[in-house]
Amino acid sequence: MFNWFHRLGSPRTFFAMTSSWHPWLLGLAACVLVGGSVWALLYVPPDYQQGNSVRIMYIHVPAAILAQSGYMMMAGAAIVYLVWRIKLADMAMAAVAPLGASITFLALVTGAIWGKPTWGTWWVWDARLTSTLVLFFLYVGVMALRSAMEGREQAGRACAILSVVGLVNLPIIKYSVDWWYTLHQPASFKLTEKPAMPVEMWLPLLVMVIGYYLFFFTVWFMRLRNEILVREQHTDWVRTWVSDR
Amino acid sequence: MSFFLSSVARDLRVHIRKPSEVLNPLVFFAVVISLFPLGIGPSPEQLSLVAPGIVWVAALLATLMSMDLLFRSDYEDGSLEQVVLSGQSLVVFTLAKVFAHWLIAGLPLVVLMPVVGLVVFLEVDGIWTLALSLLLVSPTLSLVGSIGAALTVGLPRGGLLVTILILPLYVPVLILATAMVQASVSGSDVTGYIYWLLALLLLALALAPLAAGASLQLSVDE
Amino acid sequence: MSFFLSSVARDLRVHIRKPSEVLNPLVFFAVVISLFPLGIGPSPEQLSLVAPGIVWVAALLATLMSMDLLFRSDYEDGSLEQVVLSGQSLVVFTLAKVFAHWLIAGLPLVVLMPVVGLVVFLEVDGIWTLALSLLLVSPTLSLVGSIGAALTVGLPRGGLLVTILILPLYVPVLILATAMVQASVSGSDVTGYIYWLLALLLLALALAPLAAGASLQLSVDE
Amino acid sequence: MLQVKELSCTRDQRPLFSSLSFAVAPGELLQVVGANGSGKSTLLRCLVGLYTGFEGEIDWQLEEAPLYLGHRAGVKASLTVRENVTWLARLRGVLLNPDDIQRSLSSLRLDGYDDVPCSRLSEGQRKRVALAQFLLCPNHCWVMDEPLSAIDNRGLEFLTGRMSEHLDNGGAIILSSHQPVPVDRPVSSVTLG
Amino acid sequence: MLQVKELSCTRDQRPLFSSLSFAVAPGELLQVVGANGSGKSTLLRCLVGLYTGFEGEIDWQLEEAPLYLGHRAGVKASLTVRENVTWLARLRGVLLNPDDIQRSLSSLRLDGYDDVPCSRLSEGQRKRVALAQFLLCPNHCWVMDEPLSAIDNRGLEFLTGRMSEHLDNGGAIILSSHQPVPVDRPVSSVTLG
Ligand code: HEM
Ligand SMILES: Nc1ncnc2c1ncn2[C@@H]1O[C@H](COP(=O)(O)OP(=O)(O)OP(=O)(O)O)[C@@H](O)[C@H]1O
Ligand SMILES: Nc1ncnc2c1ncn2[C@@H]1O[C@H](COP(=O)(O)OP(=O)(O)OP(=O)(O)O)[C@@H](O)[C@H]1O
Ligand SMILES: [Mg+2]
Ligand SMILES: [Mg+2]
Repeated sequence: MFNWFHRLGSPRTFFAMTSSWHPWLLGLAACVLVGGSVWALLYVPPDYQQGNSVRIMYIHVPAAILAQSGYMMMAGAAIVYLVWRIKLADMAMAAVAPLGASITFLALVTGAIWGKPTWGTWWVWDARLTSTLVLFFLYVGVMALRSAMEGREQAGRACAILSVVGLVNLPIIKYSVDWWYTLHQPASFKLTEKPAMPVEMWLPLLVMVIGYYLFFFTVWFMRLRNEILVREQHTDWVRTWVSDR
Repeated sequence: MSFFLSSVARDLRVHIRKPSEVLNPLVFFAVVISLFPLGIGPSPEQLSLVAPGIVWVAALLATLMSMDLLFRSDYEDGSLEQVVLSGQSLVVFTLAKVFAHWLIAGLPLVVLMPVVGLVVFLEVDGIWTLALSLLLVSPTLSLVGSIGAALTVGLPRGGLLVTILILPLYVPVLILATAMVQASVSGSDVTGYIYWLLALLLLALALAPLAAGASLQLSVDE
Repeated sequence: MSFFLSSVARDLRVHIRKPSEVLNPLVFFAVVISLFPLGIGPSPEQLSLVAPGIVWVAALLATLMSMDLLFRSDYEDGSLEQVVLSGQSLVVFTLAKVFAHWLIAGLPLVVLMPVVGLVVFLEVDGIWTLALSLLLVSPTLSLVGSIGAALTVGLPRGGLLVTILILPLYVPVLILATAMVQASVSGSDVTGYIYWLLALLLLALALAPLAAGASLQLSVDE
Repeated sequence: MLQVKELSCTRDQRPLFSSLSFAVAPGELLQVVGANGSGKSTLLRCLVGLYTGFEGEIDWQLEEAPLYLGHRAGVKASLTVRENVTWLARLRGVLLNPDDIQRSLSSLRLDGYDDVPCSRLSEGQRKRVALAQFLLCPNHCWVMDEPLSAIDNRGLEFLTGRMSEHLDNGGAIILSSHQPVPVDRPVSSVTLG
Repeated sequence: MLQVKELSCTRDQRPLFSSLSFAVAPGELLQVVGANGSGKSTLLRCLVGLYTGFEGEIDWQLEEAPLYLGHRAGVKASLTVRENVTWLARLRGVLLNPDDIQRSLSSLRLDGYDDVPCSRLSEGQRKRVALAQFLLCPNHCWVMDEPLSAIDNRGLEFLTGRMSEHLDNGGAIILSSHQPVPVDRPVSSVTLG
């Protein structure tokens, strides 16, 4: 079992084993996303309060959920890398950081766009918003560190340490921000915890969330393969792979 | 233990040789704080409303700014290599450096605090709580900051990067500490906050030197 | 002129080699600004009161932090000696370095400003004036900052010292600029302020490179 | 004392050395020679454990870590000569008494500089401060990267004298140098590049 | 080319040299010798004008400032080899064409490193980058502080060859070095300390 794990951990084996995956992944993600979007944009009835602006939810909520999952993936890869020194984990980490940051940024932007019609302002210092912003800064920190250390063999391990430290801190941040918000000011705007949505609203949302996950995974996967090629560009197997194409 | 003590002594010597080392974070703190009345307008009511926040942010920045160079000179002149080779624990080394740094840059801030508080029109209760919270928090700040300093030690321009890496991690401390001051100004009980801040301090004490030590080990590997 | 251009090109190369060089002051700016609401509290009214102050202090700090290292690496690796010996004008050299630094670290701040303004609840009028005033002021900040960077270039830990030396010099700029924003929010005419800021910029352009150049000359004499 | 087997190292896609095997016995001086950029410093750093980007096996038959002097001397500019020496010894767990320090400083011709901060020393004087640890800490193996550069002729004589003594006492020395090392002991060498 | 009269210098209450007088004529190589800390670097810095804490008279009969290489090489770590060389020449008002650069880099055995940032070079390679300016900028006088340290033997041969050429063309060289400089021209020397 461990042997198999280790073999998969070799970038070359991984690359060879997965070379036929991505058309399938891409196709599946596209189907679910397009299907979900069509459903959400055309068939879901407008909200009685918010009207059509509620449809931003189908972009915003999955993005916000993925923003956090992305960090988990990054930190997970970081732990694997720190403990077992599997190079592939470092590449996975490098591949997921910009993606996670983009998704977080998307959540921030769509949230802000949604905020304008519903709250009348682009931004409030609400607990959830703030912790998403901090999450974004954490991603940016990891990326900034990697970019600053570019070309050093230790970049990966340094980023891994930082990601893990961030992971320890993330729940504390979330908790304290929640507390901060409730301490300072009665909630004038509230992101309801679990809105009592009708089924015809949350089912397409679920589809969209699944679609986002598939999409995220697919892009991550392609970036990972790309990263493998870049890092191993001077090895023989990459040279022959390139010349075979 | 003797390695800890001799490291602390060495660092204190390095710092104290230049009195400006001790004074700079203080002056930085004071200057940043005194810029605010200029930027905001001097009305006392407004100022005292925002005072704890401003004081806190200035303290975070002062810590980080002076933190940035914690390991830098040891890296550049090769002392760090020697420590790594000597087989002494990097965790102890980090602890010693952070402790010396805190004595030099953290503690004076705590002492300066009441004065600064008066200047920005905090009420007198608030000031003592402010000093107490700073006393509890500033070691945490130094400990967490040392991770950033260790991660960026080999990079040509660490300063800004450290800030970017570490400030987001300071969020919980900032929130708890300002909440504590506000609670004390409004007359509530602050014991809960004290426990919280202590818990954070212990967490930082346990984990930060590990992370910083591992990063230092990385930095000499070239 | 060709020396000016080649110096600018060299510096841009040094900076741009790492994209993080360009982004770091921006991220620093954003991180510092978002700390304030955490410290002060989220209420839009309070925040918009202190917003110009916060934005300004963050901009000053971002400039100064990145400024500190303006001449440092040239001093440490001996490039500065070579410039002094080559007989090229140190004033031109300073101008070139400041210009490159401003392109990399100052200009992006001006561009980021409107977004940041929204986040801390400045009114829309205020935001444009803020961006305009920052556009006028940021070269002045860089020029004046270069004096501090040049004075401290030979010292082991310049960072904080630069801040302390230079922040007081920034006071007039800060006062004028916030007054300008306040005036525009309250609907008054801001032309007068614009002239004033331009005058300060010209003054800095004329004097700062002279002072910085002279300090650089001193720093290699050892 | 040291067994190296099949050591290979590649930096930036440039192979530096490959399948390098050698051994160092007590009383032996091994000189690493090679052109600039051939990987001498890298090899020494691999040996002491400061660079881990290699393949192969390095086997020290020693309890303590060897003493190492690299291109960066490990001398802190803002501390005085005496403070630097004391600290370097302290790191190795050696507590010096003032007389020892005095003696070794004067044999390195640094007497009178005890309380001068190292930032005010000349290039060669700073190197001498770094070399003091070899005189002061008992250790079986010395790993030295160009120990003789920046040192004047009398200093060189003194140093090689101490090296011979160290070898006689059963110690080993691994060093890199562009010039021949004038010790009156047999010198084995590894050539890179 | 250079006339020095009654030069004296004291640092930290330590007299380094006093009433030093010498002259350097075209085609002459002057070697400054002395123990570590005797003031060689200080003297060279006085000569080129980088240190002004001296008394006496230094009279250059030249229009241009001499080329100088000190203990700090003036090589920027984050720029590539080619960028560094181009900039160093640019400073002297020399615009290089790529072929010249290529040629001098390969004679310094740095070919293949043109686009490598200098932070990834070895000690000796970095020194070679700093030495490139002497090959590329026409100048009557070279002032070099230990130009031969960290350079390997082939590099040393090459350098001394170029020095001889420079002297033949009527240039002058003032350098400090602990080892003898193997040029086949008469070498005059100033001894300090
Ligand atoms: C920049 C602004 C915003 C940010 C950063 C943000 C962030 C988030 C985050 C982090 C979540 C949690 C996702 C999860 O369950 O893990 C979320 C969920 C949600 N947000 Fe936003 N949000 C923003 C603006 C808005 C606005 C303006 C609205 C609508 C009025 C909104 C409505 C929702 C809803 C309905 C959910 C799903 C709640 C749930 O199922 O738990 N958000 N958002
Ligand atoms: N920055 C400085 N400040 C004060 N004194 C200095 C400084 N640099 C050197 N000195 C002192 O001046 C003297 C001469 O130093 P210098 O660097 O000129 O010696 P050197 O002959 O070049 O020696 P080396 O062979 O070691 O390079 C030394 O005694 C040193 O202590
Ligand atoms: N930090 C680094 N990152 C990447 N490559 C490096 C680094 N340091 C050195 N190298 C490369 O490794 C090779 C060997 O360098 P090393 O310093 O070991 O050479 P050396 O034999 O000690 O040379 P010298 O005689 O000049 O000191 C060089 O080609 C250099 O370009
Ligand atoms: Mg070397
Ligand atoms: Mg010298």
